[in-house]
Formats: sequence, structure tokens, C-alpha cells
Amino acid sequence: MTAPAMRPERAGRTAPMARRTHGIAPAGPLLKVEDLVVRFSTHEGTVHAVNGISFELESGETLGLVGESGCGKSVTNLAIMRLLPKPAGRIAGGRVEFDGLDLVRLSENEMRDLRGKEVAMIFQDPMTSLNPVLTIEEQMVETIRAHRKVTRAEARARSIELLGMVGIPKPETRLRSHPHQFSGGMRQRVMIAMALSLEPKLMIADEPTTALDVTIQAQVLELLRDLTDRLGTAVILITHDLGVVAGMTQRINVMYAGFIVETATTADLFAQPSHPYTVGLLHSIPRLDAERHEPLIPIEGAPPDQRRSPTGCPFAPRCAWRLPVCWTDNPPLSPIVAGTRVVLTGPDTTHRIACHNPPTPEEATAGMPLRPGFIAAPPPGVVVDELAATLDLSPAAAEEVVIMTDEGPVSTAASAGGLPLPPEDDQR
Amino acid sequence: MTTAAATVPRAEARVSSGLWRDALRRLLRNRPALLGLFLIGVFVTVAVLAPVIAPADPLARFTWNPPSGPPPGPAANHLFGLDRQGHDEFSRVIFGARISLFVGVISVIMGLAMGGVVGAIAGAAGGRIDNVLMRVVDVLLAVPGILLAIGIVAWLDRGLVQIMLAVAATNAPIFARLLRGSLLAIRESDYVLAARALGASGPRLLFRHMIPNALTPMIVAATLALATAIIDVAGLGFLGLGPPDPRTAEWGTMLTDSTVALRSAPHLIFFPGVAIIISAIGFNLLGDGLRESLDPRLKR
Amino acid sequence: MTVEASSAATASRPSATDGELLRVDELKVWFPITEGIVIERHIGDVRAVDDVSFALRRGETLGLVGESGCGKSTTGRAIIRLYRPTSGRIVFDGVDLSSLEGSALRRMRRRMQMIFQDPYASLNPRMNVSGIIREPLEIHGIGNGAERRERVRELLATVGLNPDFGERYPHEFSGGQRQRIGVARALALNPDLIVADEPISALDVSIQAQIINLLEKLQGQFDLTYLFIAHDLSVVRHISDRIAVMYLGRIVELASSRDLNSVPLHPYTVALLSAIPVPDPVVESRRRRIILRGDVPSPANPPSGCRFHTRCWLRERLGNPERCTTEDPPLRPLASGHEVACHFAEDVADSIEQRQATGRPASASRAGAGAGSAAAASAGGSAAGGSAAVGGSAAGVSAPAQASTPGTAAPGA
Amino acid sequence: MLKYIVRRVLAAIPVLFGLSIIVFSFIHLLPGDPAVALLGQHATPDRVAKIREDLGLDHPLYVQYLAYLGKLLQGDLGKSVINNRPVVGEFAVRFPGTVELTIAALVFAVGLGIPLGRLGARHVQGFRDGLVTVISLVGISIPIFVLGLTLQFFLSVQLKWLPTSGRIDPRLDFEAVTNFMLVDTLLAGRWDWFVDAVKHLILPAIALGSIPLAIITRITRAAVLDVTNEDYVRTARAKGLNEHRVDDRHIMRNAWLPVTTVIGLQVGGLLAGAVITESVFSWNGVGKYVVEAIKDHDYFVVQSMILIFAFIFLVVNLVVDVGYAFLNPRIRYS
Repeated sequence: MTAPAMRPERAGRTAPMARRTHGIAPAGPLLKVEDLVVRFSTHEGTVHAVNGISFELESGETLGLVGESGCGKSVTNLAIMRLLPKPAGRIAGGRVEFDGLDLVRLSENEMRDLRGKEVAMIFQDPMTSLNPVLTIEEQMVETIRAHRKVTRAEARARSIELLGMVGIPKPETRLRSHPHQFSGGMRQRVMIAMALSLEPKLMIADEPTTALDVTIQAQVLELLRDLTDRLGTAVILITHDLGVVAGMTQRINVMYAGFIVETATTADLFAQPSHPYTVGLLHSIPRLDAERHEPLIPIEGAPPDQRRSPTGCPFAPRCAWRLPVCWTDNPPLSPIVAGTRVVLTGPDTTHRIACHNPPTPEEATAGMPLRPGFIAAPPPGVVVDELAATLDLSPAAAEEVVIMTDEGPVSTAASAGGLPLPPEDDQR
Repeated sequence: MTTAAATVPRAEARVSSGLWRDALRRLLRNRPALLGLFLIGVFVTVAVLAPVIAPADPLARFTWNPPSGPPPGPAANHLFGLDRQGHDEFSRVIFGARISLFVGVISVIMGLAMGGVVGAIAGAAGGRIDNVLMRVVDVLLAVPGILLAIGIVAWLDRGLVQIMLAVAATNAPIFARLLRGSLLAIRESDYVLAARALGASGPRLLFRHMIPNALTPMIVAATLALATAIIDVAGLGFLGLGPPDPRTAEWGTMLTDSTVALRSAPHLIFFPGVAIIISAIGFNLLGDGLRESLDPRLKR
Repeated sequence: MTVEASSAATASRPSATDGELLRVDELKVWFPITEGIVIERHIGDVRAVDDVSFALRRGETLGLVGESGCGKSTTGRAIIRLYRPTSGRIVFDGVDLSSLEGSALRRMRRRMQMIFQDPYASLNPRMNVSGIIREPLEIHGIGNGAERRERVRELLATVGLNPDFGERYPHEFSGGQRQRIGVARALALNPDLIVADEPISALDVSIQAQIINLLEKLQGQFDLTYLFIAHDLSVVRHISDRIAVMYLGRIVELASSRDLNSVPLHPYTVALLSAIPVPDPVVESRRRRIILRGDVPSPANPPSGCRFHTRCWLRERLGNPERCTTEDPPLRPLASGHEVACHFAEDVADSIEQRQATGRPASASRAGAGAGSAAAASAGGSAAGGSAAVGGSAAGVSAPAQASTPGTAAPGA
Repeated sequence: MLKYIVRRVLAAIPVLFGLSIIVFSFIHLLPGDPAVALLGQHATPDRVAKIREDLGLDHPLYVQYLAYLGKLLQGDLGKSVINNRPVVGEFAVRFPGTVELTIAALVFAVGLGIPLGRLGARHVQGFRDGLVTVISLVGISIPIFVLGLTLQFFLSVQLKWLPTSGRIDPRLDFEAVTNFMLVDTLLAGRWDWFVDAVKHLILPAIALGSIPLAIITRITRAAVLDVTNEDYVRTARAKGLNEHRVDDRHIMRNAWLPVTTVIGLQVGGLLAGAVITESVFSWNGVGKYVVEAIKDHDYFVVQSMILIFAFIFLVVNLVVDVGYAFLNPRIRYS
């Protein structure tokens, strides 16, 4: 685990950083993302992948980016790295400031110097992220030599050292192996070694353990935490697994449909989940430590079609707490306690959500609205009676809903013909 | 890539549609494929309506002056000129479409039938039967395409049926391989497992689940094979292995002694040549379009 | 092999135990590895399932859990007879399925169905939804056209889909909806047993709960018995009455869901439990993770003796007793309804590892709330003091998989 | 790796057996009386009797086959019925011509096809990609003889840049040593002769190479596009490698795998295409020999040539498979 043992050190290291942010020190945060907008052009239209998100990251901090597939968490990071698939993906607006440089405006050459050296990345599937026809040595050496003027032998020596560091036995011999000769866990270790070879300031880990078995996941997370901690590397950890972020990160951004809907320190987020989506996620998964058969409360419907430009709160169609205003106005990210001065990073980070009608702590615990008589607002233009005649919308009754639970009630009502929203790819 | 795929929504909300209808819709939006369809349309129309369109009987002989000189090129009365026997080249090119279309289509269908049966048996049975059948296919594939056709025509002697058989025999092993490959892959797919778990019988698995899903690559391959078949038929004709009657209006045969015509009557090369190219391009364009629309994952 | 003889004996015997729907006896599913082009030579076997026995009572849910390659899916598929067992018996309601073929097998298949992992791959893309759901009715010749149509509508409604969607094709549905279609197909014949093979692991988190709830609802409604196969212990625990943990083709522990979670007795189960992250930083900081070294060995060449011995933390602590490498531990009952395949399972009971893994506070470490440094310090202290044995011998180099050891790394830094 | 090669060689043996059976059937199962079919209706009775005896037509089929196989294994491919010359000898003289032509066509197809494919992939969906697509479409749709005749018409007849046909100016008198014109002219020490031989080679090579060119272009483009979307290419970029390196080491090294396979398969197409090309350009090679033999009903020649072509094709594919295994570590180490 090391979580407890590690915390004091983390805290100790981040504290001065936090001070620096709000003090006079000229240096800003390590990473500052401002109003980042990412669009994808597809045959079927423009996909609104990321819709103006902002967040900051201090040196040495570990930030979790949580959400389901298609929520924009991976795209955000590919945008930061300027590795969006071309020509479909493009940064349509915003700034990404890293160490004082605006990454969006950097030339391709300057950006390349940064990649691997200052910002490194590891990916979800260690089976496909390493080049199958090159040896581990070739792949590691080229990384080092792309950024440092060292001889092949020096780079090789460093590679051996790195492989040893990530716990690969007999690194001298393993260096000559090809990726397919390693197991999944071992490959991810190689990826980590490669990513850390130039001691980057920031490491982006995109679902680094999703493809691995749980005991191997434990190994890899342990390693990742230990190494980034030792090297003082800031980490953005992308995952859909709330359990993983709970033990690994200091702060969390919860993303939904290309928006950050909740952001807080890890402790705050789990102590007081405040956005209906976060609350929903927490009630969607059985917990190992829960009493048995605490019923799960699913989030009804499916994520929205991001080809439509968002109007209103993106979560409104699936939300049990929604008000009429939610259909029309997208709430900004604001402190859960109104009027609080906003701190963006560090242990004092302000807990913020984007919600018009946040659940109360009791409701968050229960996973459903408890206010007597409260019913989620129907889509604009639909008479409540008419809707109620078709569907029972209260989440408690959700299991019993016979008609299109998966579609989200809106779609039924909105298109009177009974057409559903287009299905989303909710796999992965 | 995964991220892009994950964010790109799947299909438009619309009235229910099967994969076939989806494919058709995509095909009709594919401009190269439409051009291919148009070319094929022209080709087929010409072939079917040849007697109506052609100004002259392809075997009628005209004369020119001086009779010792080369045959005249394009002119108002003979659009594509005359060949050395005095036939109207335009009419011959038009009638040539008939043979190309007829022989091409029949030989591809024969190839599909032969290859399809072998491939289906191999793919459905797997194991030893598959092994034996595939060795046979390997043998046929080892003889390079047109050489096999040449051999067969040489063996069975010249004739339209022989040509069809020859072209079919070059295609059959390719179809067999293809179908067998897709069937073996589909055999292990979850939906076939699911049907097996339901207790579906062997024929039901094969005909309801496996074959319908293995059809798309076959359709594409068959379309592309039509292009090759037209070229191969003409090739046999060019080598003097075409229809037994040397006067038959067949594009390849029409080119046979054009080597001599190179200097004096280039129109005898140009028009049949263009006819072959255009019809082959038509089927190739359609085949590529079908590939893209039947398997949208390939689309970029 | 005396399979034939004993199967005859079973067949003649009336349903032995009350309420027992399925009994799997010494099931082995081996896949041959062959070599050669013309003549295939048999050079070994992948022992995907190697001697597995368990029973399912009518109406219960048995969870089958383990990591990839442990044989859980193969077990499920062998029960449905998608694979032919190499040996062993599968007795379903008194009938031995392991050697059934043809129409007899087909008849039995009406009573047991399967739900597949990948909702994208398990529905024939060329058939529309009503065709897919109607298929089992057609195969078994149930009802006429109109009745089947009616049944399809009913099934669609049962799984929470619009009955008017029958004419649509699978690609027009989302993953969650497709999985509902798969469930409807499985329900069509009113089966007794449903083998659910990782039914939710391909789905997004928010959709998973929809399917779990649906399965639970249906179980009550139709008196179904589930064999629920998954790699995620927390999901399995949620839905199962009893759980069998598999490792490398064997069941290593079989217990009630509650017991397995609160008093796991096999070192592997303990490690597995401890490896699962809990979405709560407070709990996470209190728990102690056991990091298993290395990877799962190949099922083509399993280790001698206890198959887990190459990665076992307990064996290491006990000073590598020889018994682990020489003697194959049988599944033995340790408490009522709690079976374990470990020679030294008694040593797991109430060990620090067990308490840490289950999140039960070890003696004095239930420190204050929050992930603050106070809690961390105290938990860290207890970790260092309590269970240095787990990682103590492996500080880095010698045991690479254990690259970092909690007790040592942090204070050193 | 050695084991892999041995396995591949062994796997080719049953195919060769199958081939020998087919080729055997070619003569011994000729419709009607094979002897008459071979010699024509007007053959003298004692010639017919002679050939019946040679072929052993009075024996049961399997004896005939074994006898045939026995001869084959001794390298005896029979004699031409027309001029009684041994097929092996004729083959030895003509084969270099075909090899020369085939290699030239392959060089043309690979040398142009791979850069074109890469160009298309790099500018996917752009103008250049469109151009590449059109080139490969036309290349695949244009028969060798049409292209050959067209090239002859424009470049030889009209522009007189290149000779129309033949392997070399027939007026030149030099000793055929290897029967490779490019080699023999150099051996003769005459640079101008060599240039003449090259000039003769250009048009046939282009005509023959056009279809493989189209196919190689297409597969290269597709392979590069496929690989470009692989995760490891993204990894390479994320490591900060420059585009050149990403292209060469990460994309092309992997894209070579499917391209290699396809190039191997094209050799078969080239051999078959040589039959037509040699006819168009009066190129004195094996292909022309086959066509003449067919016209003369010289079945022994046709039979043996089919066998030889298939054999060459198998050998080439074997070489390609081994090359593939060498490029692909997954196979190399299995």
C-alpha cells in the first residue's frame, strides 16, 4: 500500500508549493489548463470532446481524472501532449501552460523536445503501446538519445539501471528481448521505466492498469506511486476506477461529457461527494467494504451524444436532482460553500462542483433525492402528467421501469415518436 | 486511436435499419463507387442492347480504298474505323461487351460456387477436412493465375465454356481461402458460441450465423474478381486462346494481331483497349466502394 | 477413467441432494498443444480447468472469481457444454451432461443458458433484435409465429427495453442495451440455470449497476440459479451467495460470500482482496496491500505441489516448507461451508494480513478520520511493525516484483 | 528460426506432390486418346505407338504416375513433340530472359510502389493521396497487353525513344554466356550494347510491373495507415522522437510486414504476366516459349513449364516467408 507511509512526505512536499501559488513567487503552477476546448471532426459530425475545462497542477502533485469512456479525460491529456489523432482532433480553444510555456502555441519542434523529457505518458494497453518489432533496448535507448547527447553505451547503461529500478529481473539480458516476451505487467513496468528515463516533471498515466489483473494492478500502482514520489514527478492519473484514485491521488477532477463537474481533494471528494454524477458513480459500484446487499443505485440512461453542442447541464437527462433550469443553463464550476475564496491546488483546494441543485450530504449517502415530493424536472415543453403516464422517473422505481431505462427518459419524451437518443459507445 | 474511437458516437438516430441497408446508404454517398456503378451501368447496357446500339453487324465486311492500304481510322460512317477484315470496329467493340460481360459474370459465379463450397466445408468443418482441402487449394494457388487458365484452355481446347472454366478455376481457390478464413474466425465469435449454447444445429449455425457474416468480404472479392475476369478473358483472347471462331468480336481477340497494326492502324488497339480498361475500372471502383461501405471500420 | 461407470450410477440415482441443481465433479478441461504440419504431434496440454468440483443449489448464486487465465470462463463454458470436458462429470438435475451429444444435449440446453461478456460480439450483427431473441424459441420449436412475437415483446419489456425495438439491429443499441438483449435471449426458454460470464466487465461503470440490478431482479422473478463468473471480487461478492476463488485451473477457496470477505483463508484470496482498491481514501489508508510477486505461471506447465506456491506470501513467511512444492493441497473444509486448498490455511486465520486485507482494523490502528498525516503515520507504523514479514525479505533487488515495500520505502525517502 | 525454415520447407512438399499429380493429369488425362491428342490426327501409327510406349499409356494410371514422378525426380522434363528437343535445355536458354524481365519489373513495382504508398498515407485524403489512389486504380485495371501496346505505340512508334520489341538489337553479334543480356553485354565489354539491352528492357518491365506496382502501392498505403494508428506509434511520439524516426523505425518497420508478404505474392503474378508481356514484346523467354507451345499443341512443354513456374513461385514464397519471419520477432523466436 504505502499510502499512509507516503502521505506525510507528499504533504510535506506540496505544502511549500501551495504557498508559492498564493505568495509572491513568480513561478506559477507546473501545469495550467485554461478553457481547453477539443473538437473531433468525424463523418457523422463534430464531436464536442472537451468543452472548456480549466485546472491546475503543482509540481509533485498527483491529480486524478475520473470519468467514464468518452468523457474527455484521455482526450484532455492527448491535447496537452498535442498528440490528438490527426486530422480528426484539434484544439479549438484555450491555453495549456506548462512550466511557463503555452503548449498550444509551441512549434512542433519545441513540443517534441518537451515530450518524453518534461512530460511523459504511459497508456492503457501495455500490449500495444510497445513496438513489437523493436527490442526493449532499442526503444529505451532511442528515448534517451532523443533528448540527451549521450552515447549508445551510456544510454544502454541507463536503460539497465531503469529496468532494475522498475523491478525487471536480469535487466541486462531482458534488454535484448522483444515486447511479446514480456507479460502485461512487465510491459507496463517497461513503459514506466521508459517514461521516467528522463525524469520528467509531469507524467500522464492514462488508465495504466485497466488492462491488467488486479494483483498485477496492485504491483504496478505500487511501483508508479513509489517512483513518482521518489523523483518528485507530478502525475495525472486517468482512470474510471474510483478505488484507484482513492488510494493514489491527492486531488480529483470528475469529468462528464467533456466538462469537469466536480473537483476537490481526494479526501474531500470521498468525504462529501457533491455532484449528482459523482454520487451516482459511487452508488453504481459495489464496495468491498460495504455491508452485503446494499442495493446499487444505477445512473439511468447513457452518456449524451457529444455531436450535439451541449445545452444546459450535460448530466441533466440522467440526473435525479435536476431542476427546470438544468435543462437550459449549464452551471459553472463553483465552490460548494458559496463565496469561498477559490484555491486551485494543494491540500487546501476548494471543493467545487458544477450543479444547480446539489444533493445534500444525506442524499449523497442515500444516493437519491430525499426531499418529500421532489421529482426530477421533465424536459422543457413536456407536461408532467403526460410524462408520468409514460414513465416512472424516480430512481427508486428505476428497476421497474419497463420502457427504455437505458435510453434516458428525455429522449422518449423529447422525440414523441419514441426515438431514442443515438446509442453511445459505452464500452471500455 | 482508442480515445478517438471512444468519443466518436456510433450511428445516427434513424428508423431501424439492417447492416445491409446501412451499407447501401454509405455506398450511395461514396462518389468513386457511384462512378463505378455508372461505368458498369454503361457497360451492361451496351452489352445487353448491343444489337440495338451497334450500327452494323460485327461480321459485316466493308471495303476501303485503296484495298492494299491500311484499314481506315475513325470517320463519320465508321466511328471507330474498320479493322483489317473490313469489320466496323465500333460495332465490334459494342458486341465485345457481350462476351466480356457474359464470360466474366458466369466465370465469377462458377468460381464463387466452386470456391464457396470448398471454403464453406473447410471453414465449417475445420480440423482434418480443412487441412486436406486447404492443401488442394494451395496447389491450385501455386500455379500463377493466368498460367493456370492457359493450361486449362490448352488442355480442354479453345471454346467459351473452356474459357469460363479456366477463369473460374483461377478464382475458385482465392474465394475458397477467403470464405474459409472468415468462417474460421466467425466460428469462434461469441454470437456463434451463443447460438451453440442455445442448442442451434450445425446447419443453422452455418446458414443463419456464419455465412451471412462471412458474405461481405466475398461480395467485395467477387466484384473485384469481375474486373480481373474481364482482363483475363481478354488476355486469353490476346494470346490466341479466345473463342474458337477467330472472327468473334471479343476485345482480347481483336487485339491479337494489333502488333502489326501498331504503325498503320493504332485505332485497332485504342478502342478495344479503352473498353477493357473502362469496364475493369468500373468493377474495381465498385469493389473498393463496397469494401468501404460494407466494413465502415476501414473508412478513413 | 471410470467416468462412464459412475455416470451411469448417477443417472440411475434420483436427485440425490435436495435442491441441488448442478454438481461439477473433478472437471478437467485440457486443450491439447500440437506441433507438426502433416502429422500433428501432441506435445502437451493447456490445463485450463484441472480438477474442479462444486455444487449449485437451486436458486442460489455462485460466484466464480479469479484472474485472467485461471479457468473460470472455461469452467462456465464446459458446464454449458460449449467445450467437451476432458474428464469429470457435470451433473445437471440428475443428468450427466459431460458425455451427452445430439438431441439429448439440445434438450438439456433449454434449461441452461449463458450471458456473454462482450455485448458487442455476442449478438449476430446481421439479425435484428427480435430475430435474436426469437431464435431459442425457433430452435426448440416453441410456439407459433404470433406466440413467439408476443414472447419477444414480453421479454424485451422484462429486461427493460422498449418492446417496439424488435425490428432494430444490435449496432443501433448501446452496450448496456445490448447486454439486456443478451439477457432477454438467455431468458427466452425459461431456463433454470444461467451462466453469466463476465456480464458487466465490458460496460461502463454507470451501466454496470443497471445490469447487476436487472440480474438480481430477474433471479427473484424467475427463480433462476446463477453461476456468476467475474474477475472483480467486489461485484461477485455483491451478487453471490457463495464464492469460489479460482487460481490456475483450480478452486482454491470456496465459502459463503460473507465468510470469504471477512475471513478469507487462502493466501491467494487474501492477496486478491487486499489488491482491490476501495473507493474511499480513509479505508485505503488503513488497508495494507499484499503485493504478489511475478505473474501467474503458465497453465501449460503448472508448478508442482500447490500451484500458488511460486507467489505465496504465506509460504515465504513459514520459511518455504517443502510440503508446498511437493504436495498438492486438496480442497478441505475448515469451517462449515468454508473449503480451502492450502496446507497452512490455519495460519491465515486471524493473521495480520487477513485483517489488513479485509479492512478490519488491526489491533490499534483505527486512527482518526480523513487521510491526514496522523492516520497515515499510525497506519504506517502498524504496517511496519505488524507485517514486515510480507515484504521484509524482499527489499527491492532480490524480489523485483516487490519493487517497493511499504514499510521501507517511505521512511527511507 | 531454423526450425521454422525447416517446417516451411516440409510444408511445401505436399504441395509439390499435388502439383505433380495435376500436371501429370494434364497429359495422361487428356480428353480422348492422349497419344492422338499429343500428336494430332495425322500422326503416323508407329509414332503414336512410340509415344504410347514412352508414356506407358497401357499401364495402370498409378504406374504411369510413378514412372512420371521418377523421371521428374531425375530432372527429366520430357521432350518437345514438335522438334524433339529436351525441355530442360530450352528452358535453360530462355529462363534467364524471363528472370531478367521479372526482376526488372519487380524493381520498378517495388521501387515506385512503396514511395507512392507512403506518399498517399502521409497525405491521406489529400490531393496527393487522390493521385496515388488513381494511379493504383488504373494500374490494376489496365491489362498488360493494352499497356504494352500503348507504350509501344507512343514511345517506340511515335517518339522512337525506345525499341519496340526483342531483348537486344539482333544485328549485334556476341556470345551468349549467361543468357542474361545485361550480363552478357558487359562480359563482351561493350557499354553501348549494355545500354541497348537496357533500352529493350524498359518498356516490357513497365508493362509487366504495372499491376504489381498498383497492388504494392495500395498495400503500402493501407499498411502505413494501419500502423500509424497503433498505440506504439503514439508512444513513440509521446517519447519525443522526431517524425523522421517515428516514420522509419516505428511505422515502416511494422508496415514492412504485410508489404513483404504481398511482394512475395506478386512474384507469381509477374511470372504469369511474363507470358503475356513476352508475347507483346517478342521477348525471348519462357513465357513466349509456353505460348508458342500451346499454339503448336506441344503439351509436354506446357506441362513442364507450368510445373516449373509453380515450383519457382513456391520457392519465392518460401524465401519471402522466411524473410517475413526474420522481420517479425514474434515468429523469429517461436
